[in-house]
Amino acid sequence: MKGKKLKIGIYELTGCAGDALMILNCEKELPAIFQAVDIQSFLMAKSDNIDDELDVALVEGSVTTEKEVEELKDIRKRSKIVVALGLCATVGGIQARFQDPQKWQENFRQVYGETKMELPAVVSKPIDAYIKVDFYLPGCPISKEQFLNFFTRVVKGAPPESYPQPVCVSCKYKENDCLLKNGLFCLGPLTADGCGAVCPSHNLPCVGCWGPVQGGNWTSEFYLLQDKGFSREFIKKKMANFAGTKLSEFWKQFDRRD
Amino acid sequence: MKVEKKTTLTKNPFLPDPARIVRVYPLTQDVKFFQVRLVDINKALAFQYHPGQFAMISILGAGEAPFSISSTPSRPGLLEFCIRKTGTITGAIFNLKENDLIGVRGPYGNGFPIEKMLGKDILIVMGGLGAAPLRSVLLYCLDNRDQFGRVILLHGAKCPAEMIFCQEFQDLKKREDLECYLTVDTDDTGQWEDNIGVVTTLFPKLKAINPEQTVSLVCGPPVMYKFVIQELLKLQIPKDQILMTLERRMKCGVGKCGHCAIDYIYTCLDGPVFTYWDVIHMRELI
Amino acid sequence: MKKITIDHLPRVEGNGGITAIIDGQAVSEVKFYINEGPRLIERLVIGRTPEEDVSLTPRICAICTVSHKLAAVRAMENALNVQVPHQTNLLRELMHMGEMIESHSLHVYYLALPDYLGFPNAIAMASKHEFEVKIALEMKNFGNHIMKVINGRFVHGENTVIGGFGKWPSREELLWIKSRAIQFMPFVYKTVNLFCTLNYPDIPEAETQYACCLPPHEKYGFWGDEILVSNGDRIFREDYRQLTNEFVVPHSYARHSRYQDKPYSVGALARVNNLGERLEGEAGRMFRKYFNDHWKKNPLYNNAAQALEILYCFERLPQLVDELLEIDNTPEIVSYQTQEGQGTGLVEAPRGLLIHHYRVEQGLVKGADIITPTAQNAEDIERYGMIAAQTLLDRGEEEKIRDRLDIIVRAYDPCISCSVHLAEVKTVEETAWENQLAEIKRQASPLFIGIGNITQGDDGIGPTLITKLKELGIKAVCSSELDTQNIKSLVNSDQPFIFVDALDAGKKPGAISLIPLLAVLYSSSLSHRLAPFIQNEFSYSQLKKSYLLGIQPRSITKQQHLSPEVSQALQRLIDQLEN
Amino acid sequence: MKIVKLKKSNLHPFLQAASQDAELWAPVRQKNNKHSFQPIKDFATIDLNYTRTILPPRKLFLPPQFNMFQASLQGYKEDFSHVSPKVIFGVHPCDLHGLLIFDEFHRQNFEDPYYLKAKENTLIFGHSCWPDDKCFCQSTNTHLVEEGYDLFFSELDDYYLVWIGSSRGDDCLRLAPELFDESLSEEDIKGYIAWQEKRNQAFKLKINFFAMPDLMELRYHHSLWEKLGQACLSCGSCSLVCPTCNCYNVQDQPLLSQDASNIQRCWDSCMLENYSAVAGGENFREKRSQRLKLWYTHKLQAYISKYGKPACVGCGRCIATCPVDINVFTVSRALEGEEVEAFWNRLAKEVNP
Repeated sequence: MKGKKLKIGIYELTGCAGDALMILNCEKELPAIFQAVDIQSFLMAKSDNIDDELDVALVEGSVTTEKEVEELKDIRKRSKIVVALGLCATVGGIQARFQDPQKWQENFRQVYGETKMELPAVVSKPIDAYIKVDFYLPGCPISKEQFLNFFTRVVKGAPPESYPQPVCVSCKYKENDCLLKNGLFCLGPLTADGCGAVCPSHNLPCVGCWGPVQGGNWTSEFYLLQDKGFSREFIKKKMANFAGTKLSEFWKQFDRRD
Repeated sequence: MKVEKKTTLTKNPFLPDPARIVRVYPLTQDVKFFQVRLVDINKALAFQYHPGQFAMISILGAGEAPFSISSTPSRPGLLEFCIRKTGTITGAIFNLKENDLIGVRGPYGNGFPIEKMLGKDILIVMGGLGAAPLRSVLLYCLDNRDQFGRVILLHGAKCPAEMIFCQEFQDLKKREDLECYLTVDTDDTGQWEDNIGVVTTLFPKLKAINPEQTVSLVCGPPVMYKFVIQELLKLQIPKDQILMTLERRMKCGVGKCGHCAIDYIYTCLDGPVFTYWDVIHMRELI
Repeated sequence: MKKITIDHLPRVEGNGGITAIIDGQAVSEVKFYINEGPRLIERLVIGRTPEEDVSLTPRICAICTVSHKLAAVRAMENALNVQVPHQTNLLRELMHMGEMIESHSLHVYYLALPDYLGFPNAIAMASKHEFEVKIALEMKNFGNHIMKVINGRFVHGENTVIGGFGKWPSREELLWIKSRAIQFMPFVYKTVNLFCTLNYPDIPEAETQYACCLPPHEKYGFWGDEILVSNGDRIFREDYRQLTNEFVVPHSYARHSRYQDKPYSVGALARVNNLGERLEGEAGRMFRKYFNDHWKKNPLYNNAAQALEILYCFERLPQLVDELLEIDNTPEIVSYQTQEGQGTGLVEAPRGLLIHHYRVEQGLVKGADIITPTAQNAEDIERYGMIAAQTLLDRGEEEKIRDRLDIIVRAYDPCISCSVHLAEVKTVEETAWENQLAEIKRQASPLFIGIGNITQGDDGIGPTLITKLKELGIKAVCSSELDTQNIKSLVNSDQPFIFVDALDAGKKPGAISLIPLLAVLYSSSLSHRLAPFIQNEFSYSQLKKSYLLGIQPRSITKQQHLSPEVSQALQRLIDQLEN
Repeated sequence: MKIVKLKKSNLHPFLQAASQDAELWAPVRQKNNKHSFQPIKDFATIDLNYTRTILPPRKLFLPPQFNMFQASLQGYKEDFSHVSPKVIFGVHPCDLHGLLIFDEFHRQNFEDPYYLKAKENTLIFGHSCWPDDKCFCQSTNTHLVEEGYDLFFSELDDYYLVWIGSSRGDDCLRLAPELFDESLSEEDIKGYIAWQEKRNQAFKLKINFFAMPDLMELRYHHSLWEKLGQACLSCGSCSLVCPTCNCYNVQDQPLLSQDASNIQRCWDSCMLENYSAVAGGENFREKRSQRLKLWYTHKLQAYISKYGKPACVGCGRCIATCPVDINVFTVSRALEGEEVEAFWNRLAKEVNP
């Protein structure tokens, strides 16, 4: 669309910075990105950052300190559209494993002992635990193609509607043999597509790093893996690795039925 | 060896034709009226369609979706659409202004069986955005008034502000050759002079119907069908004379993408107009 | 008190900041902190399988993901006694080069160079240096490409597994890497010349210790089974804790480390300083051409070292591809049956020594210890930051401190998100000396050491106070600049020391200030002749917890009595200490 | 029809001649002894000892993802970059039948130029096969082919009997006539008949397809569908590997620095949750059981009712692919009222005992 350039901010909460890095990894497109929009804030790329009203805020990382909660709320207030960028922002990331506050405390002590930390920490959560999120772009980290397509659509004023599909779809596009069928612990059917089935294309089962796909059949795959000889504990742990907070409802129901 | 072979194909059915928005104005808060003309004047005049057919509209950068044609083929040259803002594509259409370009291809689908309707009484029941496809057939009947028997229009909306073509239909009420009944579920204005209640509350107001002689056309939100059809069946209108037009996801409009499949038919080729008999016969229709 | 805070250091990979507190003429504190919360990665891998571990831990950091992957895989292979074939190691090395090229070129051209040329960012820099910016982007892209081909994707690839690779790259893909590497050579030379001859901003110089992996076979390289420290010490991988000795600091979720109680530095500069003599070919020639004494004292030369390493990688790439292509078969993943064991993996991440250590029991991870380069550098960044800030302050260039600290921290190439245990620091409230003193006393009873000469007017404040304190039964000793015997025996005490002395901080006569001893040591104007002794004999931790109680003198002339203002100050001190 | 003989040792020279100006595609062995049609650079990599490829050959004509055209305010630019001269060698009868169904589908109503152009630019060389425990093409009557190929190679001992199926196929032979033997001996014919007999006996799976339309109708509300829906992973694999599935999605992918978009077409699957969702949120097939029913209506009922033959060619790919054993075989047996040994059945017992 013609007219004024969109004002964009890219923010990093707690995570590996991989999503911001993936934006920098769009080497060929980077000049066009900077030309197409007015990047107000992008700590990894520039010094002269302004925290003002924004059209779109891209937020990566999970919320792990009280200060980040405040920062995030401030970003929401300043932005018309907020996009959760990457697995940490969408589901809380791998660090969202300890949701039980007591367990979290216990593990926290294991690492930091009794030292009173100056910056109070909170249990790791995705950003939608605190603010309304308009779009989700999962991935650990996001993929370049997925980001560029999304970003371009946003710039042109028509963010794409989500059409959720599991990794299996891309996996078949790549003509891989089904690893699950071969008895491997593959999370492809439960994981949102976007990576292009990288792991199965390297003969490795999907670890689930795009987070849960909408409409995934967790119950069936759970029993299927059990049917293949994996232990219940093992399945539960492996399913939890990249699912963040998004499976809590499923486990509640699942455990109740058990 | 030389494998390459000269292709025999001439027309790519997936390529739209550029069209210019001639007029655009809001019908309700979330529905806008678009009048467009194909840029190529010859194509514009050659664009022949039946009431009830649809076209694929594409917006650069947003995508393509099917929309019923609301204008009547009896007034050629311009195409009209009523579009409700529900998603990305319609959102992008909403941002367009007069003189902007869109892509149009079509017409697609079966449309209403006008030949079978000739000489018959036409009972049109519409609710909400159901007015979009049925306005086409209504205007067609009115433009060819002598070819049809009675023409009856029942139109319902949630409230006066949400009635699509409210003014147009109010004006039509003055016509003596049209039995026009309007209703709103609730009147939040205090100014509404017509009926208040759901669309089925209009049925008792109808003058006696000759069921064998009547073709009924229905379109509206999914919840409306059940109740309206009950009324029509009560009037003893034969099941294959109750026509309805349906909405499905479509990516091609030409029977290839598969999204609109129901049993073994494609809504885009065999529909979107179906009879109530089809509906009973093919369980997935509504 | 004045505080210079650079919150959100821009253009470091992740969010971090550095705070310097300036109190009169002294920099009282420098804190390097990380604006991220704790991720507890070492805890969340507990109970996971080794395979899950090597998939999860690289998520610690996006830019060092390959190094983390390699460190984790090497640690697990050591723990589980898995021997991979030579060819697998060659391919791993090739992949590692990809990360070095990607990270170094991003760092030198995009994060550091704009500083030196005075641009807010690389895009702005592109207007004047379009060619460099474009080719550097392509070089970074090439590094990414190598990682993608071998590890499956740019960031967090999964193709590297315990025992080998899920899929081996094709001959064509390897040959492409080789030919592309050769094409880049002219630009690589340009890069080395640019960064080795760059007019770096003038910053104070100070020596430190450097640590890195010791590669085998007298070669330069990025992994090994021993750590080499610049003092010549060699530490076997399983004894890595001799080097790291991590401890928690309240201002950061990244634990800090010191070797033999002294901060140390890791990274490209550490490698080049410790191993530069081993560089061969063009990289060796360039090393001999450009290396000089400044490299050992000035962290900004890290950029030069990175440029040298880019050259090293580009020279090594074609050799690696040739070696890989000599071997025909592609090895299968080495399987293992071992269920128990522990082991350590040492790898050089682009920004320095990275250590993963695991204990595996019954096929599951029971213990994990991950020490990242930035966490190891944190102490040295704070130490050096203090030296630099104090020196600039002494030179009357206070306005430069902010900018210089920014550049210095960036030169250390911190990958902040890679600190496994992470966070940011709440800025310290300004505290009055009375409260500060009370706080020190609350934690441990300090030993007061008076310095001064009672025949020199207000310079007698030190000895005078000590005499009074002794009368009150408070532990205190006297010392003079030249007589260090009194305190030599105290050097290894656990107590915090508080030196009492007249201190010209440009304040009103009689003003009292309590300043960390470190600030005084690095300050030229405040330096006592005692300073070299303290610096040499005291441990870093003792220095860190010691203070100077300074009283602003009115005049230091040959006279036996204190001025009235200083006498009043003396009384205030005694009142305070009596409580 | 003309039939000639080709010594096996002459195969590679013939393929060399036939693919002079085209890209040769043939089955290549992948991990786990699975096969895939791949472009061939080295004839040694061709592996004809295969039963089924993971994806059917339709991927050559309509690739999983390709651009249909570029749209801009200036107009539309067709993109046929997926079309190039190809020779595909080693296609089994079931897949040839799959392509025949595809031909018909893409010709009827509106012609699909993206398929037809690619098809017209490809020479198809079929190849005989031997059934495994998942093949049931005999039941779909697709184990033999009469059309849909340019040449068809029947493998016998050390030679092939080559059926010439088109004028272009005939032209091919003329490129290297010295490689072929035009006269067949009595032994050759007897050898072929014996092979054919033996192959007919080799089929293990049988499905009564012509009972299916009725059974689908009769069991429309059967609890079977709920059981299947409970187990289905909605991964889409069954439809993506099916030689007769054609569904696709279209995406508008705008270019960042121009006012233009690539209109991309990619394979879709009716097993995906949003497949039948319309803008505004209405989803006509929210439940997995509804989506499965649509697929099986297409495979087992609709096509047979309409064309007298099933839209299934018996290739066994759904059997080889579905991780939870929902496939044409288990579903048809279950429709017949049999208790089948399948994960979905075990799950049903576990979850609702």
